[in-house]
Amino acid sequence: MSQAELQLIPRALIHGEPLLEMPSDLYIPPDALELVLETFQGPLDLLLYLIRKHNLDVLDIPMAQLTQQYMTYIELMQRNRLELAAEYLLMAAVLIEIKSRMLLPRPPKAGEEEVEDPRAELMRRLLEYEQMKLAAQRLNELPQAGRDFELVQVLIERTVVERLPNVSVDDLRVAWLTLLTRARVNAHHKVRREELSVREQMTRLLRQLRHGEFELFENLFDQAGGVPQLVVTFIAVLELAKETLIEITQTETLGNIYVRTSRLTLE
Amino acid sequence: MSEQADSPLSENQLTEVIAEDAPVVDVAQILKIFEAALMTSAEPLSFSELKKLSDAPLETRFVEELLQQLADKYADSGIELNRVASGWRFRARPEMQEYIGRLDPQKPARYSRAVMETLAIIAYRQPVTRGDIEEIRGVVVSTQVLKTLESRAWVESIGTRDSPGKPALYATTQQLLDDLNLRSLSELPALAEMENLLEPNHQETN
Amino acid sequence: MSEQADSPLSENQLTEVIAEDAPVVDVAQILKIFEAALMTSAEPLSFSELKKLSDAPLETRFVEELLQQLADKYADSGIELNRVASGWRFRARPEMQEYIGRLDPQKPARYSRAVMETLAIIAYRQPVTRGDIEEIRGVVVSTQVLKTLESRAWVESIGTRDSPGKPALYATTQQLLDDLNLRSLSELPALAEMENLLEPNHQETN
Repeated sequence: MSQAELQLIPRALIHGEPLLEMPSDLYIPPDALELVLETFQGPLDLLLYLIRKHNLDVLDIPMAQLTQQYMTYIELMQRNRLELAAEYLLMAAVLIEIKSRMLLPRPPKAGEEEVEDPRAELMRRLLEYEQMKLAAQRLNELPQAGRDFELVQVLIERTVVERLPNVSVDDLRVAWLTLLTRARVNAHHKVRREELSVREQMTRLLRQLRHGEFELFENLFDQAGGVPQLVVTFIAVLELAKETLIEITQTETLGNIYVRTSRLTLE
Repeated sequence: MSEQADSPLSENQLTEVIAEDAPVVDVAQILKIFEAALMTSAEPLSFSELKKLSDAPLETRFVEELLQQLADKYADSGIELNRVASGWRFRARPEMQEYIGRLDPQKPARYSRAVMETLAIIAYRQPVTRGDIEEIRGVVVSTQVLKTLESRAWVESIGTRDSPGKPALYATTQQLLDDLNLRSLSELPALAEMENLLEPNHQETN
Repeated sequence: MSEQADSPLSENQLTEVIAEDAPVVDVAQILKIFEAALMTSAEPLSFSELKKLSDAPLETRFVEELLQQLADKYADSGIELNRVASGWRFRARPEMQEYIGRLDPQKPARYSRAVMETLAIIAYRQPVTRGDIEEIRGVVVSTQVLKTLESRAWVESIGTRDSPGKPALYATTQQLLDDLNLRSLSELPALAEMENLLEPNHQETN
């Protein structure tokens, strides 16, 4: 038995017997047949097996013999109700077609025209497949990382610093300018000029009122900030009231004014 | 670096350590095996694991001597053999970190335009809801964008607006000012000035 | 093992290679850095990555000399320095596998013939479509087979063929070459000559 043939044959135990070779009478126990079907990679693989096993010449395949052997397998598999891939049946049709074409009398040679051997395409495919099959075997024999050798991987302790993007004031400026540009294009987005410190105060006030309780109006103001600061804070309070973010209440005339966030859901 | 050439324990010295009837240990070979195993293992190797690497039984004392020899071999190299709680392992010497760190493919990270624009809107228009941001940007603001800014502690929700759905109100934090090296929001570029930076649409920017 | 102690290129010899006005390279130090970097890196390191490890600019020829010196240092150890498709890396010598394997009794997967034949066709006939592979193998190629190869990062889709259905074109990756310890596709085993395949088994090899 040739080396190539050995590799084709499943290394399996059937009823305790190693299945090394197809029995010549082609009797195969049904469960072995299933294994055989799994072992062959398809009709080309099965055909190659038959050709190599019976020392047939790939270049001059005796079609009758090969077709008959192939059909025996197919019938066996079908009789055992093994699910046969469509490719196997298609190949059977191809073989029978080639065989019948070879039986037909060849038309008399018209001039120099050569009549192509009906087997040529099959031969080409068988050889191409066999070439790749052998290549796959050799590829699999190459030492593989993780299977046949290990890669060196020495520990390195890194002080893990998650690199967060740096943002500069300029980045903010650019972002805002982009927004402005777009706002001009889409005229309905009004981007108003606004004194930023009012916004800052609004945020500060909301934070201060976060607890949800009433706060004395006067307490919202930072006296030390000077008059401009007081004005800005006052505008911020009005702005918050306008946006209904705060409630301002006074129970009696000239009484204390209280401010709280308007039914703010606190987190 | 010359120790391993000049002063390994001789085979005689070492083989004495093991039981007399045990197979003779090929010290050079077992050192190579230890070296390869320690270099490729993801975890430190314990004495019992190291012993499995030898066909002949090894005593712990002998394994320890072999490891010491291996450690000496690497005394003057970029890596070192350490004993840790669960066994022995190689690691890069800490002073190598500085150089090896350069290989990190990490590029200076950048935030997406969506993140930067959202941050700008929150900074200049705070307190704002997601709806406000979406109105200004003209597109939906993804949760991811806000999460990015919140996880950086640059913005936070400071309450909710009393309108349907109780949308959260976002504002910037002290952290943002610190990171931008500003004392107050008023030090941000003034919007009015910025508008002047923009050429009116119809004008040519020669 | 004594080469590195006795016959390294002297520093003078080596520094000659680099530009005259460049900072003087501390050869012993750079060797340690290369060693640590190559041993800790999960991927092979390219020349350009290795150059980044040095403060002084290094010429490729010089880097190559340093790597040769490093390879020599490990000539008689359990590991070896290899050049593969994507750069340089250390691996345990294959003959160590027998021992190292004892530490992890889980045997790595061997791929089925379907997987290996598909890989061979992609490797030797690339770029190929799934249809091309099916044509050669004579059977349908399951998605699972291609997924297996793709998840191992051995093959990847590199585009589509401009034919009906725009089928994906598959090719092998550098990772495959690295994993097989090869530098280029040309180092793959040569294909069996078709003529040899043609020879019928007339001569019996009893």
